[in-house]
Amino acid sequence: MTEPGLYHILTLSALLFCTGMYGFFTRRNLITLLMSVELMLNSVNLNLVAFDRYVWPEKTEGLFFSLFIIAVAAAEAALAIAIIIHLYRTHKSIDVQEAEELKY
Amino acid sequence: MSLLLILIIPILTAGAVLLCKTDEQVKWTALAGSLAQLGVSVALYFLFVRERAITGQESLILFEERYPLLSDAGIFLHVGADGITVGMILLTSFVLAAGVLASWNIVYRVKEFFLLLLLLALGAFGFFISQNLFLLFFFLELSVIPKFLLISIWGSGKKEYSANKLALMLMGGSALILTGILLLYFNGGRTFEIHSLSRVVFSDRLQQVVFALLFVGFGVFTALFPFHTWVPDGHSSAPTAGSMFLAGISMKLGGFGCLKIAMYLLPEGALYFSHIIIVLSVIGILYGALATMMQKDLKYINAYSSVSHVAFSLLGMGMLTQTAITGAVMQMISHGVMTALFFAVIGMVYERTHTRMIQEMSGLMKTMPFIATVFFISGLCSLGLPGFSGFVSEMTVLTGSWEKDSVFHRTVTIAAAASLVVTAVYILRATTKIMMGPPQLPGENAVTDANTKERSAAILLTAGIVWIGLFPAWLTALIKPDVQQIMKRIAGL
Amino acid sequence: MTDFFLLLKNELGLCVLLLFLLVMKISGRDNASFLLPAMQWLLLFNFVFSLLFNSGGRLFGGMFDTSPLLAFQKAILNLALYLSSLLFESWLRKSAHLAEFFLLTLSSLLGFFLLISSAHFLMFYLSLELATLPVAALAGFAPMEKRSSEAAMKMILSAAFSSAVLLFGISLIYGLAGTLYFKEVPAALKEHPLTWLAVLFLIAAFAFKLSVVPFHLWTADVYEGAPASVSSYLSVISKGAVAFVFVSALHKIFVPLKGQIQPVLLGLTLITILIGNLFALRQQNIKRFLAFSSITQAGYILFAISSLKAESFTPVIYFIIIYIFSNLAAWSVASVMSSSAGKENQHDYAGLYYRNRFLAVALVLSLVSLAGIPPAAGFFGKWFLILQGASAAKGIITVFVALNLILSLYYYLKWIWVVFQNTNAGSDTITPTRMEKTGLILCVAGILLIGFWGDLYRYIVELVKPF
Amino acid sequence: MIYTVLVLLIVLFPLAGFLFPALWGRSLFKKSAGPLTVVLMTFSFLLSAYFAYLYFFEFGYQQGAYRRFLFPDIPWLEFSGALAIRMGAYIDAVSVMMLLTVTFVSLMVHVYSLWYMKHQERYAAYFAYLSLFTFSMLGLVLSSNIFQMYFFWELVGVSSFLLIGFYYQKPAAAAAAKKAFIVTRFADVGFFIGILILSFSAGSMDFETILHKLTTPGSDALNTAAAQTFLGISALSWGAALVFMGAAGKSALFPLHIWLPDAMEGPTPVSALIHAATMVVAGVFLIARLFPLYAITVPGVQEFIAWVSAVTALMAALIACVQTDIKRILAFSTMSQIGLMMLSLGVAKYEAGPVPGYTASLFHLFTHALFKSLLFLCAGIMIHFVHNNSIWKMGGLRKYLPLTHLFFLAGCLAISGIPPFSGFFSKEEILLAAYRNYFPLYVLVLITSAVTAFYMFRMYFRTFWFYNLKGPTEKETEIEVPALIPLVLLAIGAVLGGFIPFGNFVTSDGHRMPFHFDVRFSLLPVILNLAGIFVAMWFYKTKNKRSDIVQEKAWKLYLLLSEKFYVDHLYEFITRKVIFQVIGRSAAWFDKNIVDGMVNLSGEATQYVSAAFRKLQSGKVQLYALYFLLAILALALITILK
Repeated sequence: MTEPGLYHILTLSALLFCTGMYGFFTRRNLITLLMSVELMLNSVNLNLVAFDRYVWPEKTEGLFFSLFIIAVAAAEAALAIAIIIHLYRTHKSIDVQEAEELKY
Repeated sequence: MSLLLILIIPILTAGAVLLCKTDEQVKWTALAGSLAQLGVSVALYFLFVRERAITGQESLILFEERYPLLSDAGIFLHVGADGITVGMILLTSFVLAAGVLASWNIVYRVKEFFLLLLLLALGAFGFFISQNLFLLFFFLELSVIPKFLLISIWGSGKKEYSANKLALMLMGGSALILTGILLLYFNGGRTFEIHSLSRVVFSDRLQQVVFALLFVGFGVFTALFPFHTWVPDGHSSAPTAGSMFLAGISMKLGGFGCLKIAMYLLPEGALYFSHIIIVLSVIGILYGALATMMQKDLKYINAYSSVSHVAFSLLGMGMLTQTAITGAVMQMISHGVMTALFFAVIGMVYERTHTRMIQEMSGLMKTMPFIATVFFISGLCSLGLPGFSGFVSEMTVLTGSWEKDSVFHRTVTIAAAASLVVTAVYILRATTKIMMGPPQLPGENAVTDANTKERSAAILLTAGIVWIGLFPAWLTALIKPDVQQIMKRIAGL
Repeated sequence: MTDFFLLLKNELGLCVLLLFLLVMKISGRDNASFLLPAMQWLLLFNFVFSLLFNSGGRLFGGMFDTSPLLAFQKAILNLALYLSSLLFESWLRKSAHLAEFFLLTLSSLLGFFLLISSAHFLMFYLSLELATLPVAALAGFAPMEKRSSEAAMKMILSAAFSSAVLLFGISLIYGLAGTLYFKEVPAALKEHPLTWLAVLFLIAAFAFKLSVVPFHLWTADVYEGAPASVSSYLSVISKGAVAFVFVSALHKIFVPLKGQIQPVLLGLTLITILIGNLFALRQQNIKRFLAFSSITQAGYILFAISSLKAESFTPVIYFIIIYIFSNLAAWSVASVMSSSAGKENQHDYAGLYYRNRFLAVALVLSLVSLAGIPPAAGFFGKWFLILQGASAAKGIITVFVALNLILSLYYYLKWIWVVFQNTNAGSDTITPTRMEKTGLILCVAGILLIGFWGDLYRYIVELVKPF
Repeated sequence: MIYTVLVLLIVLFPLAGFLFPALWGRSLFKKSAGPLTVVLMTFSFLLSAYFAYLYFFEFGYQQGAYRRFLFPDIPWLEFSGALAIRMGAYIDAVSVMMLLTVTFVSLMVHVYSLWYMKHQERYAAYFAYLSLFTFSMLGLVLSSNIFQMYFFWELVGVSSFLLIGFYYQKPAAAAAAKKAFIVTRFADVGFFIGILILSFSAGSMDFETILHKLTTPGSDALNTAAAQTFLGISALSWGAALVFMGAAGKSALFPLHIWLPDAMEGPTPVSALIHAATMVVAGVFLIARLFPLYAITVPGVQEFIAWVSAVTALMAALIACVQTDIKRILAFSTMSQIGLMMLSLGVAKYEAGPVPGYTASLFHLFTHALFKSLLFLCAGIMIHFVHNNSIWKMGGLRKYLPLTHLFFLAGCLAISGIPPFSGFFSKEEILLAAYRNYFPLYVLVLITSAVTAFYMFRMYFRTFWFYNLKGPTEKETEIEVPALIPLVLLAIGAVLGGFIPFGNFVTSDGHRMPFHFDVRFSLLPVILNLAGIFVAMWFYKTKNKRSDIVQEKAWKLYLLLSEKFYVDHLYEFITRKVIFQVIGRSAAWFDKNIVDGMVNLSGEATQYVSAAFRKLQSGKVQLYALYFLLAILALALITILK
């Protein structure tokens, strides 16, 4: 077993990203959807950090970028949860399929 | 005289109409404006002839004025007039004045009606005097909404359908024109000026493509077969003045564009497609005439007959001979006046009988002799009786077509001439049916003959067709140098 | 230091406004009768101010980049916001959270300003989020309104998804180029399969914001559910800003890939215009209709952008200015109609002309302008877009784009026809407020006059030249 | 100069006679339109008489021949190059003779109409139309340019239309007017194309040039034109044949004759003027104008003309034998007589010096104008008296209408070719021309002539003798004095017109032609004609059933004749069934369903596609994200695959 290299990590992050997407496409609970998005964002973080470490060791932009992503993701989650709560008030449910009134 | 006056008068009139308080004021304002326009147009004719005599160079565009509008994008307020333009302006002013008079009995939303009518006229005037393709396209499109609203608000029958069909089909034509203009722009040194574009030598391939785009695009406006189906529905649903304008002017925009833009700028394209144009227009002539025979509604009769008549001018253009093209222009002008008169009379009849079906009318000669006479006159003009403009122009087209000495050209000329019989059949069928026979007094309506306004409208237009019909020389002299120039470009290939 | 203030003056102006709002909120003076006129005046000042003292330069270690052109773009957005504050007055007046509305809008606008000026992907991402998130909150602004909360949910989820995709693309670019500065990226981009994927991810994110088919699906739902003022913000300011950014991003970042990007953009253009038209055709709800109409407009903007030339800025900016007037007027009428009696359907507009001539004329003119029919300015705007697009596209594509004008004319005419339809659909009076009237008059004047205002176009051309 | 003014005045007086009543017929000239136009026509007639005098005796005869003059010659519409329509007056013996004939008959009819149309509704309009017709006819005969002739050709057509349809409330009149116009219009299209062929071959539209260029053997124009063929026939022959088609339409030659009998729905004086004396002979005039062309360049076409005319002459004469409507009998007789005139032109061989056939034709045209209008005017009186057109409703009229009886008899004798009445002389010359050049046609003419005598006297005896009409209860005056004048004058013409030395004035080349008279040659036709008269007398002089018996015996023949050889039915079939039902209907169907259908279809297809795509906007936010992803993948795939 060799030490994990860039491609391992990239593969992992890609898998993570796909998992997130899969969750986003299939889950019905809004909170879970949000969590799936977080997974996707985390895969991006992983990417950035890995690139920093393996490809551009002399730079730190990726690192900082991932920090900002985490912060913004938190804000986003907060807002999303607020909206979901609002949705719960109006729909009495946080099932995404309950909110399909707007279409066509 | 500034040519911009031609644009300013309708705009000012529209503004004045907007400020009017009562319907009566609106009508008089519109009438005054349109008469002023008529006066200016007639003055323009005389000034033009004088100017041309002074300058000596016959094919010059006179009264040119050029102001930057969006000059960075090649857009100039560039106007100018040549002989054909002057003829078209005269035609438009005649129809406008007559249209205002013929609309005197409008009671519903008078102000809006006249506003839209003036806007429609503005579009036509602007189109004819534009020397910049952008400006030309601007004015061409300007009339979309007025046309649509005139039909959909004041129209009759299946007006929504007709208005939509008309607007959309014309938009289709505009789309093709737009593309053609853009192609010219990019390949012609980034300019919209007709004058500059006329000096560019375009490649044959490009000429063919752009010519097809422009000719079909303008062809939709002028009811080129098979793009004519907006005509019957559109004309029949429109209110009287609307039909007068649609058939009298709007269709001519297309013909003018075909000639002065497509053929003038792209002579090689014209040569290349000449046969196709001829075939399509002959089909249009015969087929329009045959389809007219089966119509029962007066407006449909005139609409289909317009398809047939306007195809004559396309035929003349396709023939590419001096005489034929001269005839084509004359036919445009002649048909414009004639069909406006026809629609005006149909409107008068409809107002009195409340029907346009020929089988429901009879013996109108007895009950409304003036209207019947005018109806008959316009019918005679339509079937090409000497003394009226239709004869002169159609004969010129046919004579010009005969100049082409090949079996194909001769055959189509004979076919086109054969339509004169069909025209006679449907015109006389309609005329004898509704004018002659025992008078059928429509029930409770006290039928009156035309009133003064209607009479004036009819007399104005009748004077036009008789004037051209009896003294065509002034018109040919007016347009001859410009046609010669087009011919020179075609022959120069 | 003066540079700092001068270069950041638009952003700082917004910050001042935000501070003002906060103070007012805290001090409890957030009642509509005071705050609304105050905000209207302040936004007007802000707009006028944004027109003055514009210069170019860089800040924050090159992450922030501004120029007179970019400043002008911001001024346009300022104008749009000012007009919105007039045009949606009656809705704003009714709203219980006026201060919050402005707080959120202004923050979002601040985000867009920074987005326009961003020269670094981090800046880009942050400002994009700053621009997007408040709007999601705004979408759910209607209290206890089912459709509104659904819209907000759809907005935030879609936005989060798209920003995840965008970030993934950015991370790939970082991995490939080793830099996140826009101006350094092109040189460092290597021929690599992942490059193209990264670029596609980025384009997709732009397309999402610009509502380009097939990334547009959220648009109609959100526009319909959200209050008209928010939808109009999305459709005018958001779209305009993203279009500006897209043009400069394409010009700055993706230069080496022009050859590959152009067919993609052209393909997206065609499908956007077509699908937008096809959907707009059948809409009965005015907000949904305007949503699809705005998708089609986005298609035309994309057509101009697809020429991938710096000059494409000119028609885009010019069009956006016109689009602001036309579209805001339409949205405003929709808002007045909606807030007076919750009327959003086509048949509610039947005979509007005979009930409120002013509103009807404004609506018709704006629709005419959107359809691109003269004498409305939309004709000029669309003309330049198509002209720009045609400069690079094949003739056949231009024909297709032009022929789509037929389809769009059809549905605009349908609405116009409805407005003039003579039915006695309703006798209730619909009265816009004075400010709304003022705003509509401004819009109508803009629609009628901008096309003939050659200096404006020349000014834009001059601005774009050094770019 | 003075001649120009004279010619112009001759033409302009009738024009004024049209314009004044047409414009102010309801107000100013409501009552006075008749007298006004009569005065104007009198001026016109007097001037043309004076002009004819000047031409024949003062300035026209120079160096041993009548010369041609072009009086005013104004360019009206220029096509390209030398092709132009010029409006001018082509003065030669023929046109001067026509001028005189037209103005004279027109004046007579005007005067007669003062009485006949009194108390009619649209009194002013009637006179306006009459004057319009006269104006157009004068323009036609004076034409110097073939296109100018076409111009006026159409104008006489429309005046004819107006006058046939004068009683517009009668559906039959409306239909007849329509029919007349359309049939002649059809022929005119042929005429028009013929004009194009001829004038393009000659490079000009002026008669002078056309005749010069196309009849000079070996000229360039002739050679080039002869080289062009279509269906194996030279272009010039086509052109000449098509011009003849126009002439045939106007002159009601078979098979374009069907409109003339129906045209009798118009007022009787109109029939006298237009459908007997002047307009219908325009075809003859046209062919006479172009006579050298036919005789020299295209003799084949000339022969064709001869046969067509012969068929028409005989056929019309036969049909006339079974007709019952007095005006229709006269109409068929007109057809027959025009056939004879045309035949005379058809058989005339070109020779150096005056061509006798040519002169014969125009002589017959002249005499026919006089006696046929006389007959029509008499018929008008009879119809006016009986209030019916049918000869079965008449009988024994000689007691009530003694003057008319006299005039009518004179007319009948003239048309039957009994010496010394005018018809005898002119017909004699036609017979002579046919005899010399084309014997089979001579036989046909003889038969026609005899049949003519029979049916004319059938009509005469049936109406004035046969049995005594039950006298009208109230005493009606036969005719008023003013209306008598034209009858007297025309009768004088009909009786004595033959003694005019016509060959001294009107010949094919302007040279005078001595008049021949050979009793031996005249004997046979006169005997045959007299035989015809006696047969008619035997049948119809007294009340008897002889004719009925013959009718029953030969009912098939009778049916064939009374149905006019079924030509009308054939036309009816072609127009109604073929053109209207098949072609017209399918064109309309095609337009409504195919062309329009395509437009509607594209609209519906758009709607359909739009509806089909509806599912895309499912409202499910997850699907939106999925499409988002799929779109990226699709774009990536497409670009990679490319």
